[in-house]
Amino acid sequence: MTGPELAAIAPFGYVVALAVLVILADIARPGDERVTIVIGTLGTLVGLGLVVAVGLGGTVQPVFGGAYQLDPLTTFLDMLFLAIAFLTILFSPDYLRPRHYPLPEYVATLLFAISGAMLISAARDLLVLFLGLELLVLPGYMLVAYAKRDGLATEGAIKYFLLGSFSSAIFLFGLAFTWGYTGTTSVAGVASHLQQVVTSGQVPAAGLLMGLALMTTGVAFKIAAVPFHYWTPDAYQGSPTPVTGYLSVGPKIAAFALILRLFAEALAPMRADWVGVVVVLAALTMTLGNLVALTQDNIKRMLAYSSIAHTGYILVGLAAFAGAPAGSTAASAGIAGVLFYSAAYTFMNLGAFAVVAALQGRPGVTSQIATFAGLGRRAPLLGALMLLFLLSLTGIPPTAGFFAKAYVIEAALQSGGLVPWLAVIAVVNAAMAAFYYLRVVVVMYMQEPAADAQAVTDSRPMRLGLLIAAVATVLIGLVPGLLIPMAQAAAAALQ
Amino acid sequence: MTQLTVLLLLLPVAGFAITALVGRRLGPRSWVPAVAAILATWAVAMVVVYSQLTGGNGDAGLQVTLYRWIPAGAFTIDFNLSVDNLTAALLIVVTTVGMLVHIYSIGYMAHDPGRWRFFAYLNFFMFSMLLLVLAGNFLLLFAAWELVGLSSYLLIGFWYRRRSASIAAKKAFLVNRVGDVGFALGIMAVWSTVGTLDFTDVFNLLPAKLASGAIAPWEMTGLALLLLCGAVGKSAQFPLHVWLPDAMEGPTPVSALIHAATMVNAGVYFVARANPIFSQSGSAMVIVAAIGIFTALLAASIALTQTDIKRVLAYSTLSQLGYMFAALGVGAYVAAIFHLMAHGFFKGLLFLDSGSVIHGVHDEQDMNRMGGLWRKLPVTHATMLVGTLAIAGIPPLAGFFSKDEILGQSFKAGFLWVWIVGIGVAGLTAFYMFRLMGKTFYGPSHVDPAVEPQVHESPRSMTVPLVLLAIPSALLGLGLGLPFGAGAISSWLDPVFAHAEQTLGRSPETFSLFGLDGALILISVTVAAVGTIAGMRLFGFHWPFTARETAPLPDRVTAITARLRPLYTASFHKWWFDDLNDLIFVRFGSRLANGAWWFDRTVVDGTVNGTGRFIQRTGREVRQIQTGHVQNYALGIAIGLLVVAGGYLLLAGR
Amino acid sequence: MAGLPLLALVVFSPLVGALLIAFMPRDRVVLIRRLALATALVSFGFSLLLLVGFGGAASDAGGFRFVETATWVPAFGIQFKLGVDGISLLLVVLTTLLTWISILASFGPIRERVKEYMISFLILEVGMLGVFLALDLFLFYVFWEVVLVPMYLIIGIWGGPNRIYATIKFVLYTLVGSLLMLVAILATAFAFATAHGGDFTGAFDYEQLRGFAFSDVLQTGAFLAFFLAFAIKVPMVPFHTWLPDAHVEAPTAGSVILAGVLLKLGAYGFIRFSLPLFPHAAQSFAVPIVVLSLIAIIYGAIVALVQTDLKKLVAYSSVSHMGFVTLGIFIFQQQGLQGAVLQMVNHGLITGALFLLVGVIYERGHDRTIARMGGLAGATPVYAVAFGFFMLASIGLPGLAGFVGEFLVFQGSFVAWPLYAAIAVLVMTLGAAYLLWLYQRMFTGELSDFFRGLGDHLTDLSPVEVMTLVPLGTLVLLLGLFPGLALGVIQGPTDGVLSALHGTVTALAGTP
Amino acid sequence: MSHNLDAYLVLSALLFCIGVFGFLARRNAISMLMCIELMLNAVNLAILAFGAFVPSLHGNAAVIALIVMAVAAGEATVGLAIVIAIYRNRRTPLVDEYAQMRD
Amino acid sequence: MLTIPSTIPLLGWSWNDLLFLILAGGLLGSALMVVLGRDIIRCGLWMIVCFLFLAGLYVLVGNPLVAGAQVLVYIGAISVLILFAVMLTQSKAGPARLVFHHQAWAAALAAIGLAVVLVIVDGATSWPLAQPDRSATATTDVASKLFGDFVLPFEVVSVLLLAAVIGGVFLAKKDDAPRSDSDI
Repeated sequence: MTGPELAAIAPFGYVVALAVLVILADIARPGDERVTIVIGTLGTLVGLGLVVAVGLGGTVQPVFGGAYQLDPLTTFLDMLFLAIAFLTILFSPDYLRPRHYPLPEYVATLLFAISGAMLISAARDLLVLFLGLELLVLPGYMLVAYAKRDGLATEGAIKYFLLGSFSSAIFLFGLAFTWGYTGTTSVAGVASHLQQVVTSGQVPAAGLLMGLALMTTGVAFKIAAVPFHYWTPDAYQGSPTPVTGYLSVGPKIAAFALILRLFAEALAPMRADWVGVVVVLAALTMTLGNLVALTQDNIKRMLAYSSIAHTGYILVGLAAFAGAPAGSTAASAGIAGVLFYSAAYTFMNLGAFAVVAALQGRPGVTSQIATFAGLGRRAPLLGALMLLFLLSLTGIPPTAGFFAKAYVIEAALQSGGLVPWLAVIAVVNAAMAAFYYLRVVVVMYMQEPAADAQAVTDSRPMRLGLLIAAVATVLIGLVPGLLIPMAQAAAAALQ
Repeated sequence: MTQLTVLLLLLPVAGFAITALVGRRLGPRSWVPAVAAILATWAVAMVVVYSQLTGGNGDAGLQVTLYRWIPAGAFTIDFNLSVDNLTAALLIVVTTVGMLVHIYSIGYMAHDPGRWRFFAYLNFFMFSMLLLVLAGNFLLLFAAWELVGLSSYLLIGFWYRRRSASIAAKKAFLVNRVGDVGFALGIMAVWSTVGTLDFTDVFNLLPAKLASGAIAPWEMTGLALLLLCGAVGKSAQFPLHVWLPDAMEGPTPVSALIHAATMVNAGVYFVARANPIFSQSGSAMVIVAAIGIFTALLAASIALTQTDIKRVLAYSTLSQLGYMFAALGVGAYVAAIFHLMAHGFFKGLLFLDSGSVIHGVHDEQDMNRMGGLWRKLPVTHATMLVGTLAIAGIPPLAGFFSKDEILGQSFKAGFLWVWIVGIGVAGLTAFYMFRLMGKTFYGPSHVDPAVEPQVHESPRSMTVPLVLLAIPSALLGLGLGLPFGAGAISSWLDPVFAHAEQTLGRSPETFSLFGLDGALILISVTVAAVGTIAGMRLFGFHWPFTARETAPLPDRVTAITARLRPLYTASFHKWWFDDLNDLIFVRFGSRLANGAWWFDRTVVDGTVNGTGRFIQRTGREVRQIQTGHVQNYALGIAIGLLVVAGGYLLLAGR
Repeated sequence: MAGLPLLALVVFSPLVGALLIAFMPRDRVVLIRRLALATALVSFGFSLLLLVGFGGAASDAGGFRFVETATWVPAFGIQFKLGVDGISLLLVVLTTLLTWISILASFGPIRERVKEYMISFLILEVGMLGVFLALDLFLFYVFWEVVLVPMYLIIGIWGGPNRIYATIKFVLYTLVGSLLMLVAILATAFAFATAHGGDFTGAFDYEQLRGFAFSDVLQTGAFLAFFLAFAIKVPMVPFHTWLPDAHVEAPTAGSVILAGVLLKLGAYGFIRFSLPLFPHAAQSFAVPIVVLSLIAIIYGAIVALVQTDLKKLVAYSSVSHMGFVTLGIFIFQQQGLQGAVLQMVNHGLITGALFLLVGVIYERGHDRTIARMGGLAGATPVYAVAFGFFMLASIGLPGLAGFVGEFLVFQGSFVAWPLYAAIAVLVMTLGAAYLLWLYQRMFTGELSDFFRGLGDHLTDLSPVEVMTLVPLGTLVLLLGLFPGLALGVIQGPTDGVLSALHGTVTALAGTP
Repeated sequence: MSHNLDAYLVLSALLFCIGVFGFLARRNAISMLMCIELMLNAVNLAILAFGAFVPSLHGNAAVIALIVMAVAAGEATVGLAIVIAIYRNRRTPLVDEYAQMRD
Repeated sequence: MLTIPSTIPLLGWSWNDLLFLILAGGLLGSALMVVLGRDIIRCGLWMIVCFLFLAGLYVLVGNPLVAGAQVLVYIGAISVLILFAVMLTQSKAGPARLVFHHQAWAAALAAIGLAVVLVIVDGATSWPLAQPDRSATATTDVASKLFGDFVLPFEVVSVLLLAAVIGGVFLAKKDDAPRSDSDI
């Protein structure tokens, strides 16, 4: 392997090593969770630096015969994944410690999952994609079950696991069809083969379409698109709150990374075939997610449905890509929209869950929305942060969530076919969503705290994490120009 | 002279401002700034009038532009004043009566704790009224129009603790506004047609437009009728007459000044002012005449049976205003203005007299609880008799000249029906006025025995204005109306109306005292005399300077009333106009408004809330698919897979 | 003053104040109040500087002054671009004025969570000023939405008993409209970019878009989306039902701002964006909108007649009065448009003052039921005079501000079609009816039992309350006597709007 | 038949669907896990069949199949661990009785 | 030497075809037993049988190496694991008599539907790159691929298994930490 190749693979290897290091450190100094936190946070920060260092200047470096490729898309997503890891590690101790769950295995498992996500972002081979996906989700199941003495957590975990495995099998079946049809596992190979088919004007063979259907189902499940979303509310609600936060962004964005590599790259020549399905999925996902979120009383469950809705918004970007001619600015805007939205969503949603976790700092505090009663008075800063995150989720300027929505909508408007209508559906949904987000604000600011309201935790890591999430949420909204060129470069890498 | 004209407005405003700001602290002397301001105003007005009537301001009169009020693109309205002879005539009445009423009020309001407010309002009214007569364009006139309405509102509702007063005030304002709706539309129509609202320009351009065919005759008529709406409201003509009798809830000086002598004349003034417009439309003229003479008859018929002294006078005012409108309608502009002036003086006098009476009998207004007061209120009685004779049209008092000219000109202009009704109303007028006199001053006293000993003549500040007003009431006709058809009033006003009269084809005829005109005078005087005598006979009379007294005949009155029961009832209930209004506006209106409110809540807002509820309910139903059973979820995924596969496979052919 | 980013100072000075307050200890209530007031006054001062520096009547149609430009999101050509013309100048001054008055008026009533309140209020001001000054559509939208949140909190936290229902209704309703507007803004930008070879430079720049001819389909869609957003904000019938609820529940200062400025945002949007950007669509939808405006005028007045809650009555009167504004705008006529702008300013001053006055009596008795009132003229004469003054202004008494704007709208609609004017002018009677009836019930007669029961609490206006009302009263009188002060600066911009619609102004000036 | 790709694919499809049926119909978590294994094996059969008939996949298919097996093993490990954990909490392996979270 | 006819007498099938049919029938039959069986332990045993048939098919399709791995991994490891888990989770209180969810009929419909679609699709597709006949895969070929082109997946699988083991051990480990009420 050459030096540049090693460098390209370095971030992935680094994160795996970091996970192992966490375990080793625990073996060396059992019970010292500070070590875990320090290694986890500093380690992810160093990893972030590594990603930036190797990806700087838009390097494109294939490794392993092109099965793995470092490009701006990889860099963009890896930064995001490491940020997710970093924040999740910051948010977790306050929740896990009082409940007596050990931190080292948790952090290691999380880092394994992140390594899977990073593998997806770089994979240009379908088998590697599948492996990355498995490496992402298997630790994910375990994170959900991490509160193993908790009935709900394990219930959520087994539902997540069973359905996840089911969908993985379906997805793999679809991959098998694709391999059989194209005779290759490489993304580029599949794409060029399909391009020939499309160029030759043949009707795609039934086997290929069936494979497409199976793969669509598989990835739709992973991103929790309606009607493949059923696992989401239960798994989200059951998970330990910091894990819920992670689940809502990590696996989702990784699954979108998978979609970008698989659908927007390998299957891109067939986009005319799958754009319709994406449009329908997007519309259904936004609408159902928001509709049901309206009626929830548990904030985690509510945010679970809300995350389904946000999947729909991100899908609008994908639809914009698929509906536009190849290589057009609209297509690239769609991809950039997906990426931008993912980034914005990461910070605001993680932030929101972090506030929930902070509220649940003591065992026994539930995540019912009523728990938030009077938060604006009990903990003004925390309340204000939650307000910020909720506004961003609603899409009120000048927050990240607003600009993200504007981005995908703009992309959708540029696209063809039915896609522009998604813009209208999206904004109608956004208005509907405002109701339940603002309901939390109502509880926080317009109701009095319960008499037995518990104090909220604010450890230093939690505070730091919240600060970072908040600053990012505001900054992305105020100066989106910081992020847009990166997203555009990443999108360009796909073309 | 320009500065003096501006001073006419500034002085009352200053009086108003000073009184409003510091009046309260002046206590019993709160009248000083107000009265001083009005005295000064009067003096200035007289100078202006003199200068104008003697031709000191040239043919075009005085034009003063203060500043550009509304510069809205093509719509530019100046704050400009103009003085011509018509204005001058009005100035005389307004400032004179105004000044006297101010003086009178010093005494009349002496015991009211809110008198500073009263004088402030009066000053404000004077300002508004002067602005009204001085305004040089339609919009400014409209503004003043509204301001006098406001003053009237404030003064009617002066005793705000009295529910009836505040209701009457509101009614006056609203009924006026109804008329103003049309007025405003008329002004808009004028601007839309000629692009300016300046009187001079409009009166030149509009007839030219009609002549050139740029606007159709019906449009001219419509325009005139819209403008007429405002005049009808302000001058309380049928069907907007209902507010004036109720306006008597205000203090009596207010009734005298605003609701008899000045503000209610604004409609007449305006139609006269707009004569170049009205004279272009024969049908509009007929409508004006019809409204006027009908109002005259209607009001007179009601006045016959009312027992509240001020209400009788109010209906009489309506009736006299009707005469003026009739005069305007038949094209007798000069006569209309003449009557306006005369009426201003004698009706102001009558109201002040009634105030003096009311004051004397301790705020009693019901004539059935008066009687025999002539002895105790000698000055009041004497001056009121002058006023009564004047209004009854007994020569040589003012009313005779002006009313006679109206009737004569209607006859000669071919409006026979106006003349016939007018003559009848003249008789009724004389009758009900002497009924009033009789019930108040003559016959046995029906005053509350508790009050009887304390009945007293009013203080000097009140009686002096009475006397001062009695003089013009008696002599104005002689001064301005002689010789018949060519008196001073004619020479003043002919230049203003010459053009209109020419349009109408009225060539100045010679007056033949021993011909047609003489005959007409004879008829009307006879009718007036009959009314007078009937009144005297039935309700009693005391011949001045003698001991001769005619006793009232209550039995005869009762008998006559019984015979004319239906008419009596109708008259007594004011032809049920108030009830009709109540039905239409209060009952029906409130039902409409409540209906709209119901619609707003259930339909409009119901749709909004219903949408929200519908979405929530849908959400609650949709969430049921989340059963908690993994197998159900998996089945959902499998079905989803089948659907997606079906979609791909079936749509692949495309 | 050249080189000073005056507009940015006006817009962001309240934000600076809000940040300062954010770092204050929450128990230093007095200090927070004073700081908030000072901030608002500083902003007001800057806006006065703007007024002075604006330099009289603008003859150049639609020209913007003090334009400040900075790139914001270069990838989409989004700029931070502010500029002022006569229309926005007036509204900016109105906003800064009403804000400090509202803050001053909140000193007494708001005793809880003062810190949050003042921060909300100042951020609200930022949003409102931004809307009036933004010359970039995206920036405009951002400010538009920024307005929403603080108002939501102000009603929701410091409002009346049913505040949550009202505030959520307010936000959702407004959001539904504005989000579609966002789609329209993005669509127009895209259309612009497409026409310029996919280059987004200037695609959100108002001044560039104004000169761009959008396709009729896009015009129709975008116009309708903008219309919904603005119509809800104005609010036009039938999108008005959030307004009475919001007003009833809002604290006094919230109502003042709501009626005084927020409603103007919609009307301003019509003038600034709907007409110049989508002239064809505007023309094809003008008649229905005019009809809706007429309905609003009459319907609002009729419904106001039977209101039992003082605030609701004033709220419905707002619906009626804002009907004039939309009527004036959509008759596409010089007098109408100028009248509409003037009416916006007037309504802001007058209704703002009326809400302050409602707040005064609510502070005393904590009840707004009209039926329980009566006889205040004797007990609180100064209050009665003040109320009467603004009531008369609201009725449209000549000499006070309301009249000129109203009459210009009447005149304009008469030129457009006399029947429009004939219907609209009915409100002269209806408007007088509900207000005079209100006045009669509140102020005349004997003092009601309810007020009698208040005893010493029923005091006349306090000096602070007088201080809040005097500037408004002065302006109402000033603008009534010298409307030219305002009309002068809006002549140019309004003609600009009309010429965009018609090609030439003179064709419709109304002069024969 | 044994030299016909379609035969293997049909067999794979049938095995897959049997697995799907079992997954949808069984109540026991471990039964469901077994069904997933059936499905994964069906996929492996398909992959190997393709490997046998598509020259460019010749060696690759076997490798892929091996890797899939390893993944299946990992999945089974995790799944069984979760099953054991929830069994400790709930004392039943029947998945449809884990329905505390719903709606 | 006893020579076996190259085709089956009477039927004219190749021996491989017969073998295929036997293996296929056994595979599907045992798979059905796994799915339909009432006793979960027997189901587990049937699964082993099923995997054996599958290994046979792998040989038939020319991949003895994978067949060997199948026996080792699935039968040797996964099935045993599953059987252990079955034993661990059988409680006396709840004899799992009702093994089927009440939506079994719908499941059957869905599965049959899916099968129909898949079979039709298989039949309708002519796989563009496929040869008419199969060819066997050499073991060395697999080895070189595994450590050549596929070294990344190979390494990733090891990471994956490591992660699974770490997590699995934690989850399955019984600990004595205090049990709290669910506060999710």
